[in-house]
Amino acid sequence: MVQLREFLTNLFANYYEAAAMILFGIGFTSLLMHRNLVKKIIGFNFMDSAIYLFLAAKGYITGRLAPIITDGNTDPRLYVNPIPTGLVLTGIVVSVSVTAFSLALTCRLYDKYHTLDIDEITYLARKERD
Amino acid sequence: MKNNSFREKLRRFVDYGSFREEELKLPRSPETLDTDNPENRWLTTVQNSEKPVRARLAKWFTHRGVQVFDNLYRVAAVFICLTLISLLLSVVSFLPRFGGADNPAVNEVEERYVSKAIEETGTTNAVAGMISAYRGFDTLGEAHVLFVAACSVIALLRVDPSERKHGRLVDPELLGEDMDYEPNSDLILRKAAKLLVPLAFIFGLYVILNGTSSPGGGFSGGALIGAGLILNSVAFGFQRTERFFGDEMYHLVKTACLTVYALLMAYFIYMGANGFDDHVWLGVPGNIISGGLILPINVAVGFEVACTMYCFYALFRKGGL
Amino acid sequence: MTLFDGILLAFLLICAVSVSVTRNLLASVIIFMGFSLIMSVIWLTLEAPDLAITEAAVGAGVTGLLFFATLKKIHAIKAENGKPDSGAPEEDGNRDEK
Amino acid sequence: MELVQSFPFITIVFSLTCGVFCAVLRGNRARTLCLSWLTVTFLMSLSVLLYTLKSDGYYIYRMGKWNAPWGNEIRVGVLEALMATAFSGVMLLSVLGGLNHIFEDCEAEKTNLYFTMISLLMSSLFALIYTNDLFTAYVFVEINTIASCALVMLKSSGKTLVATTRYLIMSLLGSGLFLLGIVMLYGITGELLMESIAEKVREIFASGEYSLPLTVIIGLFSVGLAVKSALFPFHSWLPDAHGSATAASSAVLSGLVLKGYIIVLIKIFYRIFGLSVIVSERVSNFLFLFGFLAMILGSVGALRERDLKRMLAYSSVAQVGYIYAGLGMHSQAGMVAACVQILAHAVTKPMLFIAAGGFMDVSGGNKDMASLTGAGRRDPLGGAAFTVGAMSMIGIPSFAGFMTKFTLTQGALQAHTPLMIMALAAIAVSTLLNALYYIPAVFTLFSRRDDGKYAGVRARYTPSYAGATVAFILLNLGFGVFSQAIVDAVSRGLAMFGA
Repeated sequence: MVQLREFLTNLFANYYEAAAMILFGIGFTSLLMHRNLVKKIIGFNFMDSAIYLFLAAKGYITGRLAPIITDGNTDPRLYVNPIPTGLVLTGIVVSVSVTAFSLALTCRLYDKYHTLDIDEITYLARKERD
Repeated sequence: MKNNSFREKLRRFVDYGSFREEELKLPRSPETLDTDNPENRWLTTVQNSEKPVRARLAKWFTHRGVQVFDNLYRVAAVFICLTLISLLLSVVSFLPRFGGADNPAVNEVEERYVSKAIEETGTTNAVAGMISAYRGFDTLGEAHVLFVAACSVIALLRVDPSERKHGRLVDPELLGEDMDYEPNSDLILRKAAKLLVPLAFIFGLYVILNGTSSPGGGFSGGALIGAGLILNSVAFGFQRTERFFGDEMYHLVKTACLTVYALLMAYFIYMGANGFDDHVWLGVPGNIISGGLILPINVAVGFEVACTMYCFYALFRKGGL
Repeated sequence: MTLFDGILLAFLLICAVSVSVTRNLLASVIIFMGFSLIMSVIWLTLEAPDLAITEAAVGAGVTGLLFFATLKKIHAIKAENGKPDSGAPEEDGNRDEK
Repeated sequence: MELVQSFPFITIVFSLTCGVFCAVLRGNRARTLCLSWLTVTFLMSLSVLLYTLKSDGYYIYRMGKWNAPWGNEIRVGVLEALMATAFSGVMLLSVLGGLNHIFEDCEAEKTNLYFTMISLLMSSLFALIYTNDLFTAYVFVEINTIASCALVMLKSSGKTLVATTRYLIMSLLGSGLFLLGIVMLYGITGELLMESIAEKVREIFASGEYSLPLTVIIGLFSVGLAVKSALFPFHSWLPDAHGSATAASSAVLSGLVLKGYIIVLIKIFYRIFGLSVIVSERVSNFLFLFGFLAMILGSVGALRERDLKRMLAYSSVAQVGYIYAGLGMHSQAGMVAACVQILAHAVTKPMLFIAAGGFMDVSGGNKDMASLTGAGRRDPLGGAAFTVGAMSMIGIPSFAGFMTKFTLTQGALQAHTPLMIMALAAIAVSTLLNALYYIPAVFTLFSRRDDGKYAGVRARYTPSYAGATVAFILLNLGFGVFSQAIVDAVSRGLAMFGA
């Protein structure tokens, strides 16, 4: 029982990371399980946003400001960790590129098979080949 | 009849090619065979037993196997994701505290980015300094990820200009009627766009130019300008945007920006690696001309992102710029 | 753990679950755009203004727009508006042959 | 800092620019630009290899004014240079070999985009080989993913679209898990450079503090990159993707793209965690088990296939199983076997796919074995290349494939007994299975009893196809004959590959 309580207090302390991980699970589920292609792509976006939330939460330090040095005071103890922000900036552009590519694929697939259901499309493609 | 000698069987097993229905004069498939005729019944039994194990195995996999796999897949997917969530949550409980000042992530690497940002890269925005100067190679790769995605979307959705040449589409059915331009977008949109589009451009340009001294930079500024372009084409139809931003302009801007960016980075990295001083004036930190190479890099990335975003929209809507 | 952060994170999870639950594609895209706006607010609370601008401009802006363009392209929106589908493209009216 | 030392950086950055220019040029001008740049990168990598062999050590090339933990850096040693040379050479030959297919399969004005994807893929492979920073590896893994999906999709036919979508979805799952691994590792160590992560991991492992997170991180890396490199349980996307793409694309995908992800995994295991941590975490046993299953069931899948290209794709799954079996033997010899298999498979499989493309030309464009009967006689060069490839896959001595099985057996003999028995059994069974589907295929290709449908067709040899097949045969024989020199180079490279 003690372990469970300790587990929950830890989880409560890292609430940003916990929420990010639950979001990651939901995104991973919908990417894996949903048959509708658009839902899959939205699931992928959730999964990626969850990872970036987790990364940005790693860089946050309570009581510190964003790393914009306006008043010339470059004492690092005043500012948040800039590395995760830079990595997430790169990541967001990666997610946009992959989303655009997969949406273009969805359009072409709908053009050809008139359905968004990936299993039906695979069945039609296999039937088309025989 | 075929001789069932071992050599013949081995030859048939070894040599795929000869195993074709018409050569062995076997009926095409057992179902179509009328089994009441005594002579055929004998053939079906021979044919079934003779059919090599591989074909029977393949037949089972393609028909029965798929349904079994399907519902197995559903249960397995739910199971995988629940275990994944619980595993990750248990890992999160062991990780260092959120927001703690003594986390392992707060070390001398991070301190240098903040403390030395101004004197080494000439930027007051430590994040811009980090992604463009310190870790500039990642962002170079980053700009090319967007470029690859733009090329693939072009390859997928681009429709030959000859089919769209003379204004009205040759065959709306061929391209799907959603391709026709927005003939009469309503008044509210046009009035709002008349005000917002110039604002979006100015704000986007501001965000790009001030990338080195305030939050922003190439990607966000470019996306803002891209959104402005899209709003302009939605409100006033594609002809107005095509006048100043057509296919050739898109290719020109994209290639120019990416080449300038790659050349700047190549010069910066080559000089840095070999220890030469690259004589780049870091400018006065705080105002627009600051951050040495970071300003031209931000401008190049900004315009590349802007025209890529518009290109995505134009490709989805009318299959070409 | 301020209340404000809690509400934002709870909203994120509700958005994620509701997208998997709703059957209507248009609704799920709108929910996704809401999700993206909330994400940019969360970036602000995490002291990352760069991400807030980028996420707002790119997440809700361009990605949401591409989803709408896809839905329009596959007539999902037109079918919902109750307008009779003006001649769905016939079965093999597609561009690429084998 | 001699000029040679900055060649790796030049090949990466200017491959990107070559991709940008190819997108703007016309089809055949893009082809000449891309092919000439690939030759230049091959020569540059060769000179880097000679330089590293001569100086017999690795050097750090810092990408910018600041040293490692602050700025990016690439690390060039004998193993990296050898891989880069082999990869660029094989890429050049594959594109040359499949050139006429590229112009036939892609739509007229989209062939230049094909060469864009090829050069961007080349740059991301170089970056994955050389990089010494985890997040740079992630960015170039993304370029690799999108470019390889685009390569499959550029052949305009319905089937490739479906194959690309499934490939893209599985690849996104893989890179999602891989990124989560990087982020968690950053969370507990605070570093992104491989050497400094290794220091922190050693401290953490010694203090036993984050034991569960460390195991989960290793698991995430392995599963994420295994999904992307089509290890056995996650290989469902590979036969469709590699089976339906053009000859040059499936050659590049099977031979090189799968290997890029495995090289990143080797770096993570070898340089960040070190063999001792991997062994104690028992992750390598799972990898060995999956590799073992892949070797057997991949070949069984190939046996079942009637379509030549899908059969070759299934055999790729089996060969990836060899690599993971080598990785899973958690010993130096196992690692050497894995790297040798990466090189041997990179040299052999593209040759088979190019030959398969040639056979499709002479048998009316269909790929099933029935209509390919006697295709080897109609296209002698392709037939010779296919036979050499088949021999090397089966592992006949003096061909490239033999040294893999040889080094793998050496590695197996050093492992502890249960592993050794499983490994030796797997090698024997999979060699037998390889023979069971390659030899009938070669017989069919050269059998005299084709039904005359394509009897009169003679392969009209374009210089690129002929040159590529001959060069592939010589490369394979060269690998086979000088295998001991290559194994020594690989083991020397691996010795300094670690932290």
